[in-house]
Amino acid sequence: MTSFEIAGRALESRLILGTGGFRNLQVMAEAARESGAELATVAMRRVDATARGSLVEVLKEAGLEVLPNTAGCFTAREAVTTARLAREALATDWVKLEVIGDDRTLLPDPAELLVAAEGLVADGFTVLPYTNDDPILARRLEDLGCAAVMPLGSPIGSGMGINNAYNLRLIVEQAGVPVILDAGVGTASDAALAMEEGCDAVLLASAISRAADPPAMARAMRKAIEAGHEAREAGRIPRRTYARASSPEEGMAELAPDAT
Amino acid sequence: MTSFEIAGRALESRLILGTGGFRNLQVMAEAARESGAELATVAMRRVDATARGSLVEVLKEAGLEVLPNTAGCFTAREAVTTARLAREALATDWVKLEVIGDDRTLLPDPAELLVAAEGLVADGFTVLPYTNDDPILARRLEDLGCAAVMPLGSPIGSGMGINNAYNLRLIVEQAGVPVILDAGVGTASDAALAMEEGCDAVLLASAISRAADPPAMARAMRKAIEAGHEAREAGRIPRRTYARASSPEEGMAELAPDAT
Amino acid sequence: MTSFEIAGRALESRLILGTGGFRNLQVMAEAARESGAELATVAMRRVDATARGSLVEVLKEAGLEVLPNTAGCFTAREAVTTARLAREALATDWVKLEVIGDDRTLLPDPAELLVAAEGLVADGFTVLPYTNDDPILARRLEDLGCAAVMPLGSPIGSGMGINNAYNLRLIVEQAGVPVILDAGVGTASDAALAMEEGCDAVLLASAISRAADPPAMARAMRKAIEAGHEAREAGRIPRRTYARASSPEEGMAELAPDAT
Amino acid sequence: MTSFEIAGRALESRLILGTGGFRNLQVMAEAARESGAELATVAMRRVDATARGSLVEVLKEAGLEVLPNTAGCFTAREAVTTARLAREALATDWVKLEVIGDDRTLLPDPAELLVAAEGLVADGFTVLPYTNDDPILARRLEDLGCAAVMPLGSPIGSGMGINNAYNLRLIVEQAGVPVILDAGVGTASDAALAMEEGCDAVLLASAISRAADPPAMARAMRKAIEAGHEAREAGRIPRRTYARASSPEEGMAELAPDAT
Amino acid sequence: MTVVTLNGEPREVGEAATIESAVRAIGAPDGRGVAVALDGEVIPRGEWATTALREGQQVEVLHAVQGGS
Amino acid sequence: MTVVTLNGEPREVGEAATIESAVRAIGAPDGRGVAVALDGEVIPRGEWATTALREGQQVEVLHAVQGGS
Amino acid sequence: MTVVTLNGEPREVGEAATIESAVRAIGAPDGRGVAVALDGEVIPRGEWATTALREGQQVEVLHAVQGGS
Amino acid sequence: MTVVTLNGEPREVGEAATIESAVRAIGAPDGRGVAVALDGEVIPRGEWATTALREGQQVEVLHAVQGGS
Repeated sequence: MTSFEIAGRALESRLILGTGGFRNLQVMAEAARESGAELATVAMRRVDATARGSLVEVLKEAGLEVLPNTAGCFTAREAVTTARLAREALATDWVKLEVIGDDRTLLPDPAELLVAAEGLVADGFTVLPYTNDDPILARRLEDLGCAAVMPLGSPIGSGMGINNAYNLRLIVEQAGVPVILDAGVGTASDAALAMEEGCDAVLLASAISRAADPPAMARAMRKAIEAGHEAREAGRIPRRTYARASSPEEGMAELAPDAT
Repeated sequence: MTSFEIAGRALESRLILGTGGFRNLQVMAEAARESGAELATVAMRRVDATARGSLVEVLKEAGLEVLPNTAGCFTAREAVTTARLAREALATDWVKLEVIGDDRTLLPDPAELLVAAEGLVADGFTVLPYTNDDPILARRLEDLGCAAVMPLGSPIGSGMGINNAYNLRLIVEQAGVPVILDAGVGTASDAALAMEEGCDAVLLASAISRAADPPAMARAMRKAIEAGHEAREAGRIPRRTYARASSPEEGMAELAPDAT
Repeated sequence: MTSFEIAGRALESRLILGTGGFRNLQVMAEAARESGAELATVAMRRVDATARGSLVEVLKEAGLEVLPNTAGCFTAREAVTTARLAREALATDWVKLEVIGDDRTLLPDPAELLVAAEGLVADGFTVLPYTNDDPILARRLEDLGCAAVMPLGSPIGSGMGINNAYNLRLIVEQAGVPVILDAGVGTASDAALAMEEGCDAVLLASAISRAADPPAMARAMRKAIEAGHEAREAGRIPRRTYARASSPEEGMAELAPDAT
Repeated sequence: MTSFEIAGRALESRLILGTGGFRNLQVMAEAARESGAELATVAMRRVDATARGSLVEVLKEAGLEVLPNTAGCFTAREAVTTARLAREALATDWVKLEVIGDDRTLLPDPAELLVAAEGLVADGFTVLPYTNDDPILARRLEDLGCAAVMPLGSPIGSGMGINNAYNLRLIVEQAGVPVILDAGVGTASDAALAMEEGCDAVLLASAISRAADPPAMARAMRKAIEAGHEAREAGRIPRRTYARASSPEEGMAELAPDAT
Repeated sequence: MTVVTLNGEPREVGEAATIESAVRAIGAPDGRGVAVALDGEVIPRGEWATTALREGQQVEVLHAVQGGS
Repeated sequence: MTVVTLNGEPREVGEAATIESAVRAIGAPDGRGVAVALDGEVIPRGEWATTALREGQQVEVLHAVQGGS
Repeated sequence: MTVVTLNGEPREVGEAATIESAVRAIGAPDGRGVAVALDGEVIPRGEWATTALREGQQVEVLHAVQGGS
Repeated sequence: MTVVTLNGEPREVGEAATIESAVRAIGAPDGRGVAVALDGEVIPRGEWATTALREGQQVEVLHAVQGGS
């Protein structure tokens, strides 16, 4: 599958893996391998003496680089500080920016998101913002210098799929940076649809990590994303109101003579 | 991908190829190879001295067996005779049964379909009927001894996808024979969805043959069908009304001291 | 609202009431009045010495005529006999024909339905068949001489609304007799949509009788059916992919001079 | 129909009329009467010596009060100044706030909208903001002191209806002020659905003004809005996966003795 | 004595029993709004009085009830 | 001379014409992958040589083509 | 002479021109239902008569029209 | 003794305590993959050893964990 670029960096895989929700690191590693992902998002939390997590190493062994996120932040200030801490801890200036506005829906806060994005871009970060499906907000984020836009299909972990394909189409139409569907995917056809609508990639966390069999779902998602992308490239047939015969009308035999 | 059986015959590929609509035999052969299909449907028409078609040979070289259909038949009698001619000409007692009720929608005629199915089963055929998405009709066809049921997603060549996923689910729930989605698929996510809903296979003609790049679409469809089937096996996450955080709430840092 | 005709009989109300599911006859009568319906379907059951039902009288007082149905019949023979018994008992040769194929979905059995319709038409009945949403079956029923066709939106009592608006449109397009949506309506917008799609009337039972407040729901449904019908007559605006300003672009003031 | 309140003012009609798009003032007046609306939005534009518009008078005669909007404004500053001019010209401190972010979709600009809303509330206006369907933005607007929130169903004049009913439900669930669906309605069932989802009112411009017969569509919309509201109050039946018989199973006759 | 199945229940009726008497017996004296099937065949009201019941016959006496969509 | 309808076209065939000769005439010499219906009835290949054509009969000679879903 | 921009058009007005005269000039004699912005700032009606126009100023005279959703 | 808030818990540290000692104390000896915020400001690793902790300061020591979409 043809690669795409974020901030000048080529990526072969159009599946970005979220690490939340996996039973354990081993299942995560197995799913990561099956997914073919090159990037995996991680959250920043307090060091806990008891639990020594070798998360980053495990991902590295599986061939994935970490993409720190600001999950759990409700203000621009928290998000900016979290991004800076991640840069210190993980030696990367890429950040998946999340600024949440609501505990129950985990939907992004548009105003705080814009403030955080502006601050982080000014501070030299490569910013990938998690946004709602508002085409205007997506353009503002791009105008501020974000390296990609990551609209949701539906709330994080809801598995509802893409609630508003129309808005997603508008975002894709106008975007000058990669569009990565983030959040809401429940199953393979959701991911394929996102790619058919023109997304450059899909970020998947719960859909894989909380599936009954995460590695198997990772494999399915990888194929679905490739299928959706290749189907878009292959040029689908148009939707038609009526049928179109795929069998020749000429050469039809007359098999009921007396019936005529 | 695990195989499935029709009338005791194991099939590795869950994609069945329709041969209608391809520009030429070479493009068809290339798409057939990319699709991984083992079966390809063919229609029966008058021998035309001018055009010597090596269709069957081309399919054989590509590793596909022919599955004759009764495309173009509007009565049970025409369909039964066409099936018998196909048996003579192609030395197979398998038939994809089509009895059309309407020129514009090419929707099946339920009454004629039942008569034809009964007659062909009695005559020793392995009958795969193209049916609408009526769960009752599907069960009647199974009760008559059909080897599979092939409900439509939407009219042939319309590319509308699956218009009534609810009926498709009912058909799958109750079926004791394989369910093969037939007609209506427009793009990869449609095929993936059919498999996620529990279909055993998908038959694709126009969606591949009339795509801008048929071999590329065949590849995409193959992946989509595998993805949908594997996603069903992997156990998707449930749909939820609200969000479910995929990041730990404990261990969140306090990064705005003065703000507290 | 303009009236419509079934078998030469003019009806002012486009709402037909099903009597099943009401708590008691008084609530039914109140809902019947609010609905404005002129026809109410009734089922035929064994006389029960204990319960003397004045159902027909109650409906008469509320100004409704009875339309007997064949609810509960699974074969053409049962349905035909039930219709004849209803003709004897209620002195009407109109019948709402139901032949069910499945206990769980209560979906119609297409083959038995055709046999019963043919028999009843031959016997001089005015036949209104409850059918699935298959356009071919609907045409066959019309061809047999049925006075209307009554496609479902979704299974009886399911409240899912119209699962396949495309099929409903096809039925309306081709029909030479009134199309009455039967079964599946859950709320007012479902009924309005049915009329917008071109149905001549809607039959409502559970949606009203099992609502928390049946008379209030009857009033809502009456308005919804009128609204949908009138909206179709009034000529809706087309769907557009982009916005269309409803404010004049000329005459816009320049209110940020320095900003220019 | 029970009334509702905006900023302490009771309104009997749940239909608010937009005045854009009418062929002429007479058609507008007729539609206004049929709609039963009490409020009509108007735009502020340059006085044009040639065309002396008696718009306000015509609306007054039809019994409607004007609700000035800020249609056409792309910045908070333009919108605030326009609102102040409207207050001067029309002696009302109510304003329907629109700050557009895009010419093609006319979608609102969330950041400018928040700035404008804050300024106008501080300046003593009763602010009714046109917003996208983002629940977070809707809450922010309410937190700033807006008297209602007016989420879109789909872009202005597109007639696509409600693209994301899920978001609309979230907005209704959380709102402490009236929710008025604004923009996107194409036909009666769209308006009924908005009310069923819990909106307090619907604003309609193009759907009425650009219909083939605006007064007839106004009547239909009035009924649809009442129907949707009353249906919500009446308590609809739940959606069920399978059918629920509305006819008694006991008392069924045995009409095919020999068949047993 | 003659035993018939009346609305699904075995019932003893007199030697001279007719459909009319059966209908009376089931509690629909006037028979208004009622119809009868004898062994699956509809018997017009006009023939109730003259249609005798024979051993083992199935009599169904029906009327309209709330039900059906 | 005998005139039959061969794949929809009137065609003169010799007195001794059989299905086999008709199939040859239509351009399917070996007849591989071909089937024949005579007046709507399928004629097994084994009977082609011995099945004579009579005036006015309808002969359909079919084979597989691209088509159908 | 003073030149101002009146509703987007350059317009010569007298030395003593005020907003009031400008509003009159534009054809809204009584000024009912009209509002005025001078260089982007709203001028209350009470100040129209006493607000002189200076060279190059932008005067916007608005009223309500059909429009907007 | 000095009391600071270390990852949300009050903690007594020595007079000469620095961020480096705090990080050690929390169980991240080498400090690889770890970052520190002091009263909400990020402290680069290079300054850990030289940044003393004062009474009542808030020290947050973070690292990457599974989480987030």
